[in-house]
Amino acid sequence: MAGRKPKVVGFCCERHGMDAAVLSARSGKEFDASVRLVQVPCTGRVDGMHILKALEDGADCVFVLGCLEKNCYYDTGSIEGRKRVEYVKQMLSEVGVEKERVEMFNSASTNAWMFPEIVSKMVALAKKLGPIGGEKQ
Amino acid sequence: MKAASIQVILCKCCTELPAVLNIERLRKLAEESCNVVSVMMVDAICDGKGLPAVVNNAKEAEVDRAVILACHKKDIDPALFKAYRRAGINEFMIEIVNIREEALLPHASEPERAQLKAETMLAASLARARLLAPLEKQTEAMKTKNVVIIGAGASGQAAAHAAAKTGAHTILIEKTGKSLKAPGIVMPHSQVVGAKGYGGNYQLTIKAGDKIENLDAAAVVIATGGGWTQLKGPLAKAVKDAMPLYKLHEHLQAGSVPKGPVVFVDTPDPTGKTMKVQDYAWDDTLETALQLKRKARETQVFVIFQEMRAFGLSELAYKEAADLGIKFVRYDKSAVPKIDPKEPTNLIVKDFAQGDVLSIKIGTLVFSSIPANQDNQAIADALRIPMSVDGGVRRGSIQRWPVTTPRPGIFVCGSALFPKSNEVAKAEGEAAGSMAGEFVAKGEIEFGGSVAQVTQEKCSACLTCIRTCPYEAPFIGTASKAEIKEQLCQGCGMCVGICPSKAIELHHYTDDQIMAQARELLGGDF
Amino acid sequence: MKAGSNLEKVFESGKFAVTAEIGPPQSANPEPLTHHAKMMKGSADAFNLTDNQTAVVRLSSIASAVIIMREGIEPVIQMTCRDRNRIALQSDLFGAAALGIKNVLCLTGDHQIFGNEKPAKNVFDFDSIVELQVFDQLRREGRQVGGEVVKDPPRTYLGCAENPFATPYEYRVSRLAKKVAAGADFCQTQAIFDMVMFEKFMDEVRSRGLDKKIHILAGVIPMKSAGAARYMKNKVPGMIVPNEIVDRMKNAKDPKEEGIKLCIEQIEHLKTVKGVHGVHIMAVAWEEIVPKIVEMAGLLPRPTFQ
Amino acid sequence: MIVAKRKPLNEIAEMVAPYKRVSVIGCRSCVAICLAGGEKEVKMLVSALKVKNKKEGRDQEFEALVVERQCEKEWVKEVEDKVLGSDITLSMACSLGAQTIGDMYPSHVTFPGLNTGIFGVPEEQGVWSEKCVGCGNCIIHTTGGICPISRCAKSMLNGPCGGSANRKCEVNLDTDCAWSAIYDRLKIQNRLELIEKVTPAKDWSTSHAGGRRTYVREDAKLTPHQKKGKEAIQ
Repeated sequence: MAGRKPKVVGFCCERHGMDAAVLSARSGKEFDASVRLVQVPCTGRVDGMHILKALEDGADCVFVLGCLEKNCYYDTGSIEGRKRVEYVKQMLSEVGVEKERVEMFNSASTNAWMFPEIVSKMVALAKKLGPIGGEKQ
Repeated sequence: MKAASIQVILCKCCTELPAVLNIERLRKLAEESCNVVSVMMVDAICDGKGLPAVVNNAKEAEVDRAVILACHKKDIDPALFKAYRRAGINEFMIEIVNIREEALLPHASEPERAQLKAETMLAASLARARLLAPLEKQTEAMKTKNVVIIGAGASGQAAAHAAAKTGAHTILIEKTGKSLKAPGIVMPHSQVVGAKGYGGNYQLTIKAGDKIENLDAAAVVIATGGGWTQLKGPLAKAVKDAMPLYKLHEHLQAGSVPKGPVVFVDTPDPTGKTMKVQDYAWDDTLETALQLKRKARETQVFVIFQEMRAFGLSELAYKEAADLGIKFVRYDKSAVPKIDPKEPTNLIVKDFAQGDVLSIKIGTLVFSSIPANQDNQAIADALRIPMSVDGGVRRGSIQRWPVTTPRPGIFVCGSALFPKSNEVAKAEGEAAGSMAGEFVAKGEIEFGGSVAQVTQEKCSACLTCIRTCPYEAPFIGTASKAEIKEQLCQGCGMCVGICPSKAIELHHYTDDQIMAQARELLGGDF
Repeated sequence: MKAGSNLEKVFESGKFAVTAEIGPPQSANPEPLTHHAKMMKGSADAFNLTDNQTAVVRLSSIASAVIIMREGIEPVIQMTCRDRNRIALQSDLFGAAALGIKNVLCLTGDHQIFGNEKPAKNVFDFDSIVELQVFDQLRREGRQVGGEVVKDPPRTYLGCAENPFATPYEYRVSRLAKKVAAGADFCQTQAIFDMVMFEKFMDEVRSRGLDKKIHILAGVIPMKSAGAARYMKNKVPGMIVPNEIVDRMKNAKDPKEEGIKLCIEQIEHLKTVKGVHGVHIMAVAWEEIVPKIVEMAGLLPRPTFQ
Repeated sequence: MIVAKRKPLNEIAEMVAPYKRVSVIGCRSCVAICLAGGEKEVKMLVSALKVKNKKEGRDQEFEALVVERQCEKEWVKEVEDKVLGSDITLSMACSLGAQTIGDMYPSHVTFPGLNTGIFGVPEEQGVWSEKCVGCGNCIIHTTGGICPISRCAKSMLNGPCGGSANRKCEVNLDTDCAWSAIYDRLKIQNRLELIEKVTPAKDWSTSHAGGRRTYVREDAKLTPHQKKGKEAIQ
């Protein structure tokens, strides 16, 4: 299936994460349309289950985008988010799925260039790795 | 349960949306979707003109929720939610979809993909909207109109004046016994040692002299300021007679000029990890360097820094500095300035911009910075607010709320955040004081809405939520199960994400809502 | 005389005793044991055979003892609690005594994590002090720990080990006192490099009168290189090697010679410490150096008894 | 409480691979609290296994369930239909839960999803340390309230051994030496005389060494008459 487009899900915190995405769009930056954003109040809200479920439901890659750890709106939220992502990565490596498919990022809301970089990194990875279990769905 | 009946609003964003997307296709998709009873197009939801028609339409169609394809939710006028409320639609039943910044703008060069993505986003938000539930916020009256200001320095006094203007009772808590004039009450020799409660109704424990007193506070302003320091690290060993900026300032005022060349460094500890370049350093370093150079043209002046940040119009000083021949050398953290091993009176700096390694003879070394107040940690602990790595108080958001903390009702200003000049500190004090005053003027606190809730039957009382929450909202209730104190809950959902028994749900961001949206988004092929 | 071993006789005669360590081979070949026995014969009063030291599987200490006895030298066998419960320990004590082994050193034993059979299940039914107490009761009263009366109890000279350099330091002498109370006749110490600390330990030993109740063999290790010194300093828990010693080894032209010299100096020093009744030389993987050290330390000839 | 941790997922996947319908049952007691087998872990495990199957093209059905206390028959009974309706049950409780299901439904295959480890104390969030081995004869009143059987690598009764350096255990340098801790505790309690005397050989017959143990509380046991009444009601 040559025409298959990658599918990337991004769980973005309502604070710096989503603001960084919005700012980059407003600054005229383009990024790949493959990314699907799901807003959560804080990356600490992200449950490993959400990430795994997204992979189950057809995501090639999932990223979580939160505030900078030293400047998280909810104090320790993005640290919690990182730990959740790390645990999912561990689970994925245990089941033999590329753990790089899941990644945590942090960005300041004032940073307009970071979000497109995250998207292009994850989309490139999704293209490289292809869908989980090959192209049949 | 009654089936959802959804109103879909398509905002054209003036002409932006139709320029890229096929709005008719979106309309058709919306109309054909389950539970959608009404679809409306508006020119621009943000100008408020279309609002009455939208709300009337919602009433007529008897919808109980709405999905609005527009832009960033934070930029939607609160009037929209108020108007819907009048029409009997709860604000938590309104789903704003950011079609503009998530599909329209970033994918404008691929209109077909943008279109498919927008359609998928519509489907996903409908899926999420079907799972929404109305949430009522509650209120609690504030017991007092007290705004307690900790620290009676420049920012604290400014805060007191500003807060008093709004009609709040101000109480200034000052550690020292210095006499000052400020509105309201001044408590000298006092410190905050403990706090209970939440924004609107705090109970502070104050140590006044030897006595411990309780003080109700509706809002608190932290204005603890900063203090001076000595040169630190390897430079301190090598340079014995370095002086802090304010000393040099005093010398200049008294008419004496220090031995040249004069080298200004931006921090008392270039090798240190916690000290960062401060506003203070910049405004006042520049100003002092200029004063020096104006007075003694022949004296060589170097300013060595990592990051330059002059406040507002102070930036104009760069030009004069350049004209007068002040040399600026930017260094990088990886190559901090150090004493020349061959020539102990010289400082070696690698110019980050040019790549040259300079050896500058030191006549006088002047360092500038104020470390955070040592009391900040104790106050942050008492009020349970986060600290920054520099030892300052952490603020809510640098753009949106520069003088708030993540805890409602607690404001912060001046050098308590990080060292800064008197003028900036005063301006921040005013801002924090009036915000605190306005907060208190409301007379009641609003809480609830998107907060966490425990399903007690599932709770294992494992204490994980209690240990994880930064706001101390979860507690073990009388049934020996976890409960959430809604007034304290900030709705971050950290407890929800970590609960091993899945006994906690965050209203408005439930697992089902999050996963339904993600699933639907993955359904689209674009 | 409790057991009538050569070691016991040396101690009783008041002479300064010398023992040396022999590590049994990691195989079924008795040859290395015979070789070491022949080489070291006459250099020490008894030879200590380790019991699967550092939990590395080796030829058993009892069998090793029998092999070196054939060469006419006296063994001290180590018996650890790691691999044997009370049934096996008492049984082995009977067996050792029946084979003519008179000296037994009671040890808790190194944990298997350090050895070459890490997944092993350990026993630790006893610790060294309980082992001493049970063995002492067996030889004195002819009664097993379970109460069974033994007709021909073993006559064994009982030893223990103590490390003055393990924490809590202030408790180490008390622990030695417990071993004395449990029935230990002699004690081998951990290798001593920090003489100041050891002397402090011995001061307390003497002030509690323990030097009158137990014969202390001070442990010494001749080092071949600075690396060995550093290893012991940094990697062996409960071992203290002062920096001067590491530096001395590092700066030496001929580290081996320096190691020998240092060891001899240490023995000379230990001879002067009141309450020390002998030395135990642990020349791990350098057994051939023992005769030279003993000779150069002026400890030859070793006494003989009829 | 009992502290367990999840088996590596590849090991679990291999165990359940031959079966089509898998019921995964967690427990809301100890293993939920130690973050190993509560509802969250069960759901994540199922999801991870589904991702694996997706990758490998295997078709398996999973049902995520959780009971209040899997070591008790009455609670397990609540999910009986689901257990028996599956080809295999993966227990995400401690071994006691897995064995309860196994004993209740002998012809149904039940596998352990967790490795049951220790009787542990949560030292801080995410850290549990062993402080009891269930020897059946507690002596901590003589050791300053610190159990040497579980907290000393060699279960010494007269410690510390010669490997105690800086009050740490030689077996794991991050672990405090139990006997150094006992010494310190008794010292502040002014009860050092307790470890001046030799503690004699321990009677291990009350531990697992004495054979499988059953604790009975006679007055709490139901009489045959009472049991009969219960059965009649059910």
